[in-house]
Amino acid sequence: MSGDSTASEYDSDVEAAIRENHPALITYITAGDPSLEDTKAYVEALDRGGSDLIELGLPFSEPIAEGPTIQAAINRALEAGTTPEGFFELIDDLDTEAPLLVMTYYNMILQYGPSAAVRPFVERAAETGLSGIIVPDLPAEEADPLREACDDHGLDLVFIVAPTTEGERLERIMSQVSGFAYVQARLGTTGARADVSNATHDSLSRLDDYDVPKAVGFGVSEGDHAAEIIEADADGVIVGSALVDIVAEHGSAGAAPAADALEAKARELKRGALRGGETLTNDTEDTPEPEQP
Amino acid sequence: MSGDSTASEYDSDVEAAIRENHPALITYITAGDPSLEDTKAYVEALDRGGSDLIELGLPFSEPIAEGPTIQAAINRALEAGTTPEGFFELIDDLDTEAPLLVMTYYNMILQYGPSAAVRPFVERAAETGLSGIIVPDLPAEEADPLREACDDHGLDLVFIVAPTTEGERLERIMSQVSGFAYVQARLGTTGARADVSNATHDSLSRLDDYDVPKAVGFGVSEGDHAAEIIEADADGVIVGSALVDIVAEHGSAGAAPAADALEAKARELKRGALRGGETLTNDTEDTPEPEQP
Amino acid sequence: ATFGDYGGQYVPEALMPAVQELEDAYERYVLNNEDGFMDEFRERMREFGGRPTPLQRADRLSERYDREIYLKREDLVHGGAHKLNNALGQVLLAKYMGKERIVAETGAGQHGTATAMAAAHLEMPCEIYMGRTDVNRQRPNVYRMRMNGAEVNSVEAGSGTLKEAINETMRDWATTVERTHYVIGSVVGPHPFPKLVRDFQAVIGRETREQIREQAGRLPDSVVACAGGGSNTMGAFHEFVPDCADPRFANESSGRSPRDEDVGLYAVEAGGSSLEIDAENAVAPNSATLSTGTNGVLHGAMTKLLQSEEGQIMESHSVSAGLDYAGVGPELSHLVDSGRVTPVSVDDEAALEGFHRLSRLEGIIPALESSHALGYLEEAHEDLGDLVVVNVSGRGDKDLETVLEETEKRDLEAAPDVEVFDG
Amino acid sequence: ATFGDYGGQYVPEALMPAVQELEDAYERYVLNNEDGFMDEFRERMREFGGRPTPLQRADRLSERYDREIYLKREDLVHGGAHKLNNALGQVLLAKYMGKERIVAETGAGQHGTATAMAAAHLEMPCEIYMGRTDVNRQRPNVYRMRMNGAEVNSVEAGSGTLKEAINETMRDWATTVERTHYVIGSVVGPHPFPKLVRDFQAVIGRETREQIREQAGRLPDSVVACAGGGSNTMGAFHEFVPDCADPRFANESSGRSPRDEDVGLYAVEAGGSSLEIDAENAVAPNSATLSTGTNGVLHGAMTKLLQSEEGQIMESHSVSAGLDYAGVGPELSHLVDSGRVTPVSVDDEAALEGFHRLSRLEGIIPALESSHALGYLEEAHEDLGDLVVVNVSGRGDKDLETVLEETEKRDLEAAPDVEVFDG
Repeated sequence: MSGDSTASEYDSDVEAAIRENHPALITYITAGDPSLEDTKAYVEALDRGGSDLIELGLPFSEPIAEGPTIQAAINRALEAGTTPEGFFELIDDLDTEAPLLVMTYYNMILQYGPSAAVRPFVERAAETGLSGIIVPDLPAEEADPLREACDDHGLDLVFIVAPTTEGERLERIMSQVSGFAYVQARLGTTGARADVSNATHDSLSRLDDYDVPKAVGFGVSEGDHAAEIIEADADGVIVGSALVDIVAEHGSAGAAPAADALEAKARELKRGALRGGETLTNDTEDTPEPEQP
Repeated sequence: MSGDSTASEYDSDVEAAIRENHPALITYITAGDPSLEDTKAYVEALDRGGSDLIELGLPFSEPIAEGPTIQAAINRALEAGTTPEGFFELIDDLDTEAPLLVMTYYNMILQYGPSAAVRPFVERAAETGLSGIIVPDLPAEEADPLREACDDHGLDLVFIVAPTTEGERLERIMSQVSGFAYVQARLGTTGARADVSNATHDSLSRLDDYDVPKAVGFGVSEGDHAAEIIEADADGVIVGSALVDIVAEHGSAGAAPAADALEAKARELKRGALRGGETLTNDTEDTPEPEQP
Repeated sequence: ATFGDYGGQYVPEALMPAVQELEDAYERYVLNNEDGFMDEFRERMREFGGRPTPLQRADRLSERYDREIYLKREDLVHGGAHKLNNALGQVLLAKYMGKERIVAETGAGQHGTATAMAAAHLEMPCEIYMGRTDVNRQRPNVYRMRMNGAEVNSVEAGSGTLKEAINETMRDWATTVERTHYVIGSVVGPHPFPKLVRDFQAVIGRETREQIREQAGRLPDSVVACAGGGSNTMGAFHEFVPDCADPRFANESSGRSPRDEDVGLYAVEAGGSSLEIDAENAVAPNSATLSTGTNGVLHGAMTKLLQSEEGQIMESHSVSAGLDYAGVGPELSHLVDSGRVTPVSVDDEAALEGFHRLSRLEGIIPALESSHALGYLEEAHEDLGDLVVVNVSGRGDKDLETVLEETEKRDLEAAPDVEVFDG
Repeated sequence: ATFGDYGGQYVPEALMPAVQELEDAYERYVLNNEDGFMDEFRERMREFGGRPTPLQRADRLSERYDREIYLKREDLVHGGAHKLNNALGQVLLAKYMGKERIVAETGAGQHGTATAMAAAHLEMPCEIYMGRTDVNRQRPNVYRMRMNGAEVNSVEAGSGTLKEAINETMRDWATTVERTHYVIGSVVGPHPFPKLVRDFQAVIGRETREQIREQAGRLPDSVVACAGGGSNTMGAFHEFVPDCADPRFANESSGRSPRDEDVGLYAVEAGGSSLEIDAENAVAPNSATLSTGTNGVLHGAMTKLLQSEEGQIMESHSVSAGLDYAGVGPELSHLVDSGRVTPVSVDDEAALEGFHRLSRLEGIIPALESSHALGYLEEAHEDLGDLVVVNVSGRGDKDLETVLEETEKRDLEAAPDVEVFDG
């Protein structure tokens, strides 16, 4: 059981976590990589490091939306025998400041119950105190059953907005946003990239008209990236592959060093986000005159 | 230059050699195997050993009518650089009791002259004193040009009669026999075989009505075979592969031992033929009464 | 969902616009022949692809089974299998859609080679994803693709086979979706792929239906086709689906009504070495998805799957690489549930016997995939009626090495003595 | 002789009755369709063989050469080459003649596999002779023949290639002639083989002639085909021979008269590495018999040959095993002498470029044999008129290894980078 279930002006814990901690840091790691025990330590470290929201990946064997880094993490987690039930027990066992989300593929949700239906998973998720669900292979068009179940159990179902999401589809998705809009900064799969800025601004500017929290992911690995993203007017920054890399690097060295490194990284990213937020405030308040030629 | 060109009651040296030496021994070796010098010694040995007619193979690269033994001899002769001109020089150089025949494939005859015509070969053959030609891939139907050239130069063109030669074709071929009819005792290619008798009788009995010399080949390797063939009413027996085997066995030991072995083999074969001839005479003159049961 | 409970579009958000764009293109070009698309497709399949393929009466099989056996000769299509029907259709569609590049996955290499051929023919840049294991064991197909100018990317993840290749192709597509079309290799994936691929492959059954009427004077009692993903299966079956007394299958769009002639449809899956699941290792020693699978979502569609209780996709197994897939087309799942298609399976050994039997008796070396249909014919011919069509979906030249290896391990009735193979 | 100065029956006496029996059968069954022989042959070529094959407009070659290029797609015949046209015809004829067994020679294995397929199809025991060298380098074809139930005898003599295989098959035939038919693999051998094989292959040109009329509205300016023994060449040319102004070529038997439309016929031989003879070693580094050969007798017929001055047959050479033969069909020799057919040649390199070019531009991997015709098209298209038909006599899957090896040695313009072949 995790997250502070405070009644607030916001629709959900998730929205509150972003709005109240603006600019927010959202972190991701894969549960069970390299073991569920280690994941517990890592999540607590990310929480300590200043994560405002934590996504935990429940591993699925065919992670078609992930890049090589998270794919490898998922494989390690599966080889370690990670099961949905083990995952839920971990969540049950966690007590974090930041609300927790589960990120998994639709088949994992379907198979949790006895007959390819979504409710048993959602019920169990709600029971463990998870705040929301992100499903990379579930577009809005196929999401009704899961959304209804989530609504019934007070969970957010987070939708992804891609660079290709446009027109009516964009409107429809934005009108259904629950928790926050997961803004995919560029096409492709997850993975840390050196350069994040150009696409971010474009992605966000399309969403200017929608008054919902927007968090940007796909490619963030450093505090400076976080700053740039926030400067581009995001409400939050999502970091995954860069953290999974840390887990992988410390894989054999035991949980403690990895946890320390994760905590430090989270701190760096949160500082970057805050820096970006300040720049933005300054810029807005005090736009410098263009230099005279 | 070889053979005694005596005027006789017969149409040709070749026919005379068979009729006058009845039952006749006809021997074959491949010229140039392993060298033309050695061939000279071998031919003289075969002559001494009692050959009544000697066939010399002029090697052609695609000997489709030969079995493995003579194929291999031909390959050795070609590797030794045997040419038609070398072959003719050998013939020029030979002085044998037995008339000599050349056995070769039609393309060798065609290519001797400048423009795929048969006459230059036949002229040169006649000039060297060869008495006749045998061409395994020239059936009677295609033989007119070569036959005319042979006629013009007093050479015999020997035709083969196969087990499949029947009816009109048999009649036509038998009416054109020049020298002797080369009776192929069984289907297949040349080569020594352990058993020769059964097919021979059948092959010859079909030719009873034709008054031409008949020599039987394909498969003869021992004196006893020769005897059986003559008993079956042949006028001559043709031996090739068994002699080529002797050449091959002595290949590296030099010409003299091979020549001795060839001479001895010829003697054995001729004795066998004579024995067969006596049996036949006795049988004919003095047929034993069938035993009473 | 697209077909009863099955189908749908379970893809990352980034791909949804492309999938919807494809839906639109499917409707315009394929269903409504806009700009003469279908005319051009059919013309190119005639001239380039070698259609129609014959429906051949198999004299010796007919004698052996004491009934009329006809073979639909998809092995004669350019490239050696029915795969080109789909690959050419999709590459041409990509061209009509203004795409500048295609990607495709391939397992054994049959779909990859067909796609590379179609791409060369239509001057379309092409990249093929193929698992590392498959690259190593299907090298001639890699060469063929490269000869046709395609790039071949080997996928190092997982077991390095078809599943991983599909995952990786989806990732490429998700990155390049605006200018790229993903030529999916079977009647799987998100809507409209299962319909699109089916419609390109339906020429098999359409020709068969006409040919059998002309040659045998009536519709067959049964049509037998192997099923992996199910593209040759749906291709062979589609035109026959309404040929049954059950009014649910009357094809309204073509104005058909239930038929008097009842055509049985048999989807023959790879039984591998056993139909039992190896639960401990989460491995299925077979690819019999229709016969033993459970419902779930894989590669964009709800369908029957070989999966663990927790929802992890299992490694499937078959002597035939082209059937070795843990999913199956959603429409086949639907037709099986609704009773129109009968799912059956034969094991590796029966397929190998089928391979040798057709090679020796009819002078046709079938693909190992198709050999499953022939194995089922041997086992169940008595239940198939008097007039049977078997779809020979591809030729078996590609399978010679595998067949030799697998034959050496067994004592097969129909096989030549492979120990003394060079005379 | 059968064709001007060429042809004839230069075979051992033992074979003459069989050859004459075949003449009789040729006349009765092939020329006069006795017992419906030709009807059955054509029907089986349709159902079993996949005829007719398409005549395809090659869009990108047409663009490249700025004229209309059409490809006759014999690569789509069952087995992958035109060879089945002849093999099936002869095995069926053997059946009509009451023969109980067939033998055949094979070089690269194409004729052997076609014969084995036909024999399996028609339930005829079959033995194939193949040189030891060819057995070793064409193992997949050995497997295919064995899969079809044929025995494969490797011939150890000489260089272990086609010539030796023919010699050995003739020996088998000479031994078993009464119950055995020799399915010769090209328009070579004693009369009536060159006519018989030509007539079975003539379907290529007959279809082409109809198709080009329908698709292009007129006869082509030229027909280009590769020539080894010459069976695809004569098959492609035969129907077009009378299509010229010269009255000598009016085909009286079909009641034709000289045509207005003048169709050029180009037989493209394998130029190998050079057209010069290596006299010292009696080796021809090419197989350009029509272009450089002299008249002589080989394997039963008077024709043009690669031979030494003394009459020994030379070893020929070509990157393409199927063209690697020192003889050629006698009718082609005659048509070349009389000016109706133009003999040309391209070297190994041009053929390899042709292979890669068609693979990349058209998505068709041609046989290395056919690649010679494509190499000539590249070199001489300006002389071939506005409408050109190239016979793609077979597919190139069988040649992948050879092409890789030979491509690695060279810097070929049209080839992919074969150094990094697995992506």
